[in-house]
Amino acid sequence: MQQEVSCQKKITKNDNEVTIPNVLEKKSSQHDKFWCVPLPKGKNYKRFLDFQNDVSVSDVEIALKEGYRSIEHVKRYTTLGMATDQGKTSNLNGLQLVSDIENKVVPNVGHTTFRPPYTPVSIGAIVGREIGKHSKPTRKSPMHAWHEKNNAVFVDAGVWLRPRYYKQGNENLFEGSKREAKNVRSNVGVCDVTTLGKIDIKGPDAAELLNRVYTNAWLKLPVGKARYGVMLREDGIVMDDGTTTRISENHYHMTTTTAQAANVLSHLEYYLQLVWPELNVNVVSTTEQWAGAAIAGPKSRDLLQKLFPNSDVSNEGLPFMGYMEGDLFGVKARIFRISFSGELAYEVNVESDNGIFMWEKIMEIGEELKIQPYGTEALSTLRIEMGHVAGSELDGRTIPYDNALEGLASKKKDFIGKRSLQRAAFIAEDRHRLVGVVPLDKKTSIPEGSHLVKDDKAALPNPKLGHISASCWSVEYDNPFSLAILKDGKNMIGQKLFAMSPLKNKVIPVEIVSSHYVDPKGERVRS
Amino acid sequence: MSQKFRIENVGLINRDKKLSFKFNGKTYYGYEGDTLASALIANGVHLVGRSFKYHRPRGFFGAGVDEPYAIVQLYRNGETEPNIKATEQELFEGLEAKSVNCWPSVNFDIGAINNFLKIFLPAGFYYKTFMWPKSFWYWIYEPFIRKAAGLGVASIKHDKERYEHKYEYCDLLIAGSGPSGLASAYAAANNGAKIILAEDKPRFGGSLLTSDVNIGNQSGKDWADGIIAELKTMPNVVVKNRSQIFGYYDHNMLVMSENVSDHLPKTKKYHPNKRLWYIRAKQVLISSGSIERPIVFGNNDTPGVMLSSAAKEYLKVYGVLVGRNPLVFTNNDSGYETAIEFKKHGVDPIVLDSRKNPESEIISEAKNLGISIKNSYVVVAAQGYKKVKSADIASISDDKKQLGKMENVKCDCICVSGFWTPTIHLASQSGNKTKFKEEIDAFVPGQSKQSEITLGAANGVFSLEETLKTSFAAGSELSKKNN
Amino acid sequence: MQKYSIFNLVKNAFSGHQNWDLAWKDPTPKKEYDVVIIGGGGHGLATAYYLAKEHNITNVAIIEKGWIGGGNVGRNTTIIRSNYMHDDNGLFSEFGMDLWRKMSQDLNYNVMFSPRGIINLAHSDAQMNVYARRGNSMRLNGIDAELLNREQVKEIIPMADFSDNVRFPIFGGLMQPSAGTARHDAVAWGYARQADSMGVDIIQNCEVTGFDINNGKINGVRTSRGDIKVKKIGLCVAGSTNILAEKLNMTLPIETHLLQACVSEPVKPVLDRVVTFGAGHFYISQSDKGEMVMGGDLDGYNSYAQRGNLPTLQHVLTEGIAMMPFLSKLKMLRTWGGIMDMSMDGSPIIDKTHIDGLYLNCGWCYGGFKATPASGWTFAHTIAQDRVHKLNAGYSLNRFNTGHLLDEKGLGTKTWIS
Amino acid sequence: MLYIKCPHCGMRPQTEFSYGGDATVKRPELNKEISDHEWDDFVYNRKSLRGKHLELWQHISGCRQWIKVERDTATHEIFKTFKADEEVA
Repeated sequence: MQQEVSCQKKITKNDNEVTIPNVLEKKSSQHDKFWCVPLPKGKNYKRFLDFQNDVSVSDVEIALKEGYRSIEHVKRYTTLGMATDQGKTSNLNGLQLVSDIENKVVPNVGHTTFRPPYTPVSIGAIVGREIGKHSKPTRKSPMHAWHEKNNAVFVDAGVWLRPRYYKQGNENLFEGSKREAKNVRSNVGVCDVTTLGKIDIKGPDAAELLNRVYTNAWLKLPVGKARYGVMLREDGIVMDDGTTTRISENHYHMTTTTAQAANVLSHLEYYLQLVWPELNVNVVSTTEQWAGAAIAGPKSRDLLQKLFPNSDVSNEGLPFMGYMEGDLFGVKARIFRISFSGELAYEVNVESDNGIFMWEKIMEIGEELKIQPYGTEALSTLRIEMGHVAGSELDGRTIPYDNALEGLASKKKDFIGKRSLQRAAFIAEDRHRLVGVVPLDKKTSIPEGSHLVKDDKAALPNPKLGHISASCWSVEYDNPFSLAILKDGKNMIGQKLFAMSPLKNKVIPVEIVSSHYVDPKGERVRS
Repeated sequence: MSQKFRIENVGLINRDKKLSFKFNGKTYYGYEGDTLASALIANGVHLVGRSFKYHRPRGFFGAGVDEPYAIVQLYRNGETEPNIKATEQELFEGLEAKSVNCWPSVNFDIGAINNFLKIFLPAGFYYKTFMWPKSFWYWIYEPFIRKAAGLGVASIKHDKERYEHKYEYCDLLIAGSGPSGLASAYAAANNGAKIILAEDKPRFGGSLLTSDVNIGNQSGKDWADGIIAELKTMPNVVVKNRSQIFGYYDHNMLVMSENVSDHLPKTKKYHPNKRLWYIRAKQVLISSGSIERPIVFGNNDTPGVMLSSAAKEYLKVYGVLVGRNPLVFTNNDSGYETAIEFKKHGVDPIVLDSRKNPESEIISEAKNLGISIKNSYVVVAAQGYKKVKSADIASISDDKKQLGKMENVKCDCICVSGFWTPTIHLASQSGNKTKFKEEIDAFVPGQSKQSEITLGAANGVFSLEETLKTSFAAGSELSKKNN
Repeated sequence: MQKYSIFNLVKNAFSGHQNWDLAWKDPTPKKEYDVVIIGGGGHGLATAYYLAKEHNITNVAIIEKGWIGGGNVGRNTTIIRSNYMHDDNGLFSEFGMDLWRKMSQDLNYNVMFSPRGIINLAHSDAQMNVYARRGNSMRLNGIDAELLNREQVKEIIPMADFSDNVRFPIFGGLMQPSAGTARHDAVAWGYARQADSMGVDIIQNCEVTGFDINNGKINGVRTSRGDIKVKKIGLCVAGSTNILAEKLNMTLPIETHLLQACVSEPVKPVLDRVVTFGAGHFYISQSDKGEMVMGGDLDGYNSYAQRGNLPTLQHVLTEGIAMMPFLSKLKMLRTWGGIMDMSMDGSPIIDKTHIDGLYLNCGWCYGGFKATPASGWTFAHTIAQDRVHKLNAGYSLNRFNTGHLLDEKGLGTKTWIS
Repeated sequence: MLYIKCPHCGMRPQTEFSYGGDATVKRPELNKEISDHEWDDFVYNRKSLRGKHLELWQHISGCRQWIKVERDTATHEIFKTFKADEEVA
């Protein structure tokens, strides 16, 4: 290759001559261009070309007679040269035979391409050390050891391990997560949210960047405030969502979902370096630098006040979507009043080294408020019954409208992917949309991945109107509740349909309701 | 059990260290430095397997990586591994191996019935039949065919061995430690170039281990040993045996598989079984040599038919006779070299040469030794089922179309040489469009696509003198300052 | 045409197999055809066959630059399935499954269709839910699917990693029992042989050099073996679509990428299903010859090289061992690379174009082999009737403009991410 | 394995980079009225030709800079690499 380094042959500074020794060898005479002994009359010996695959001269003759004339056809039809020795002793004789019969010179017959490996190579050697538990990295939060000690049952979230629930006694997942979710709704809970992607955004044009990246408006976000945003790919599909906080004049703290953290960073870098180099902004990942704890529940403010006795965390001092810095017993902390659970909630970040200190303080001080840690399963329950979208709704196929986020898509300004939202299918009136689903009997849980149909007895293919994206047991109402993405969902509220899961032999009559099942006005987060 | 085909005082094996091993349940002995193949031949075992389709008996055809036949199931340290070439597997104490693709045994294999049905099983027969009734393909025919196919048995146990990767950069990567590899490495090393020299076999030297040549008043082997010993002392040189460069990828990235442990009864503590080297080389010298070609004749798959170079290697490297009554069938001088080695060790070969009246120093030497030579003669067919017992031979017309009267001669092996095929795989993998070289009836590398040069036999040059000259020159040219 | 059967095989055996007919002829191109199919791969050959069989159009030529079956039909991992979530993909593929089931008899050529079942492994409850969504969609579309739990998976493929030393434990899987594999070369040859017997000219070593277009209408095609007059041209050149599109001044929502696959040395039967890994991208089956056939990710950058690099294979095999640790002791025997049309939503295009008489069949990504019969059938219909069939209505070229995308994986336009 | 010269860091193996597609595609300016066709050309349509191809890579496990690479898609030969803001002649 003509690449600079590889054609640079200035290998050494030396120029030593080596004396070539005398050689005594016996000279050879010219070999005979002869490679195959003819068959004597009346004899029918098998004459083999490929010894392992038993390919003989007559096999190649048959292949050619039947019109398999390209050397590749011959090889594939007869399996010549395809054994474990890859034809090291047979290829050339095979070519000679084809060239003889076809009356072509060997180079015109051509040989099949040589590809690595020259000789079979152990798959174990190719793979090396990345096996078993090490086949992919495992990422753990700074509080991991605490979770382990406290009977956390872990779940893989990408390469992260997250507590799914903290098992008490003989609890199963359903019982444990219900207990944890209930405790958030009635007291206070704490959840390790370290895995969320975090990106530090700095520079005079940071607001402008956010304004272009997110679908909603960002130019007027005051310092000390956070805002929820949705970002699209250029094809109009939702890429990610999260909150971003204005830490100071030219400094923002962006959060992404755990799964999309790396992609969002590259996405921002792409636009900053290639598309809008005129924007004076720097971005850097800070995911590993901050340990995060979400504190949620009606008693979360009481807890926060105890954690930060010197800060004013009242509803006025730290309103919904507010941000402040605090002193957690000598440790600098960032406090965000944001909520994924739909409850009054806060997120506290400290530098990773202090994560375990923060966590233990929260547990210690929260004890009198009946704090319990909660895992991803309870977190799911809380977000589902509030109608907050997550990965199972933002599945790479939906646009803001589908997820009931159209209010976030600014009509006034341009943003990444906006032009795509004009496509015919994207503005169709009966476009799929996020709705809530409740079983008519208020008892039967609807399996995730079920589909909604009008007629459960229709002939196949039975037209599907939508699918169940997420299900939970509503701790608020003590009955099953699901989210679905449903065709013409806007006009389907109140309709009765069937949720079908043929894989599980389930047909469940359901009613379509609003996706905001609990606290539809969002009063709790602002209380 | 005695190693009745082992001859005294010949070869590079360590006769002080006797090793016991088992093949198909029977215990045999060999020496340190043997391959499984050489040890079996020393014990007179030639039937090692059955072929894929017709289950015909299979013996040894080569002595190395080109081996198509001698595939065995290996048992080592409580684990088993399928599809091991007996010609590559070094012997260790307690080695166990079994024949594959035969039932109930390699001696009596039920599958061999296919050999009698072979007229019904021509190329592509399966495309033409097994279609009725419709559901029978999946339920009846295919399971039967699947069972019959495959070679060894894969254990579904988790592999306990450990494998490592290593990343290296070098000025010159040299593939093969034959004369061209050694000469170019030596010349370049003297200029201080950073060199990796890789040899897939346990011993360095390539063809010098078996050829009867003299370099700088030493035997070829002694010269090779001297060069290797000197290279090993140089800080800028890495020499690796048991290391196969198997892939030439983009931008001069080559990958080498180093066998660290397979030649030992068990992998040493903290050692890997194999080590994969990713090597980014500024320049690659391909000195991978050549592989002898067979000549095609009737029943040329019978155990006992093998490459003449393999027979020579078994004799000179392992001190093993592949037969006591050899027939050498050749179309070039290489067959004579094998015949001469036989003769020197007290065995009387017959040489059949397809050529009418070839003349050369080698042929003269053979004649002087009193070797019986038949010109314009060919082997028409091997006779014998599990081992060559005799050969049908005949004279052949000058146009190679007409055979003379058939005669039967007794022999216990047929050593074949149909000239040499350069090993051009690495060059071809690098993107090199190969060209056909009429004089040698084979493809050689053409225009280099990456920073690679092919030298010696791999480039179709079979004269040692020329090989050394160009290789020394290439080594110093590529490593000196004004390039 | 000679019928292939056991009787004929025996009969021919006694005459030393000297009397077999040519599987296909080697004609010189005529001056004019009703339809020219460009590309002698699986899809092109199947299209010609169904043009003749279903629409009685036999004045047809297949033009192939190299040798027939030399593209992706000759270099794939032979998996056949219809386990799709989107209706357009599912119904199209299931129609194809029916054609596969009767293909050997239909073509009188044993293509060794082997419905051994495919299992997609799941490694989390979330993934089980994603599979449930897909499996339920399949069932409601009349396609067989079963959701397996961990124990059921273990029963079927005990060699998968059920140990404690595993990074992503197996939670279960989605199985399509009727999915399977076939002998890829035989598919190309079987279609070629039948198409030839019905009068289609199979013209190999013939390269398209240009098109003759007049007033937005196809008039003919220029080739290295002369100009051919023709009113309808079907383009079936996966991997080279962009090269021909350039000659037509078209820019398509397709990038050309390289996918590698490899086989191990043959071993006795150990794995009788097709299995895919859920915590990455790896798939495996064991061929009738005993080789483990394995594949996974694209090399990840535009390429026409048909030669890949080792890091991708290393990555793919790493996932292989993560799924089935026993693979470690096997040896990689052969690797190869195929170039493919990666469309911008991962689904194909079978449609008319803005040029009258020019029909497009492209964008198959890694899924081309299994689609061979259905693609040929619907493309033949589209060409013959000059309108799309309802089975390929979703595979329109303008769906990228209208937003009716068919993105099974939800990955969007970054085609190199697989 | 490709060997890519990062204009900021020097020669680095391909495994340190991630691919970013055709570098000749220009994003339409914000707030500009453009036709569907122009937008489709930006989002979906690619020439993807055989031969010289100017493409984007990001040195993701290095300096994280996006760079432009001129590479042959048939041979994988790399002719030249450019910084993100460098004009390509």
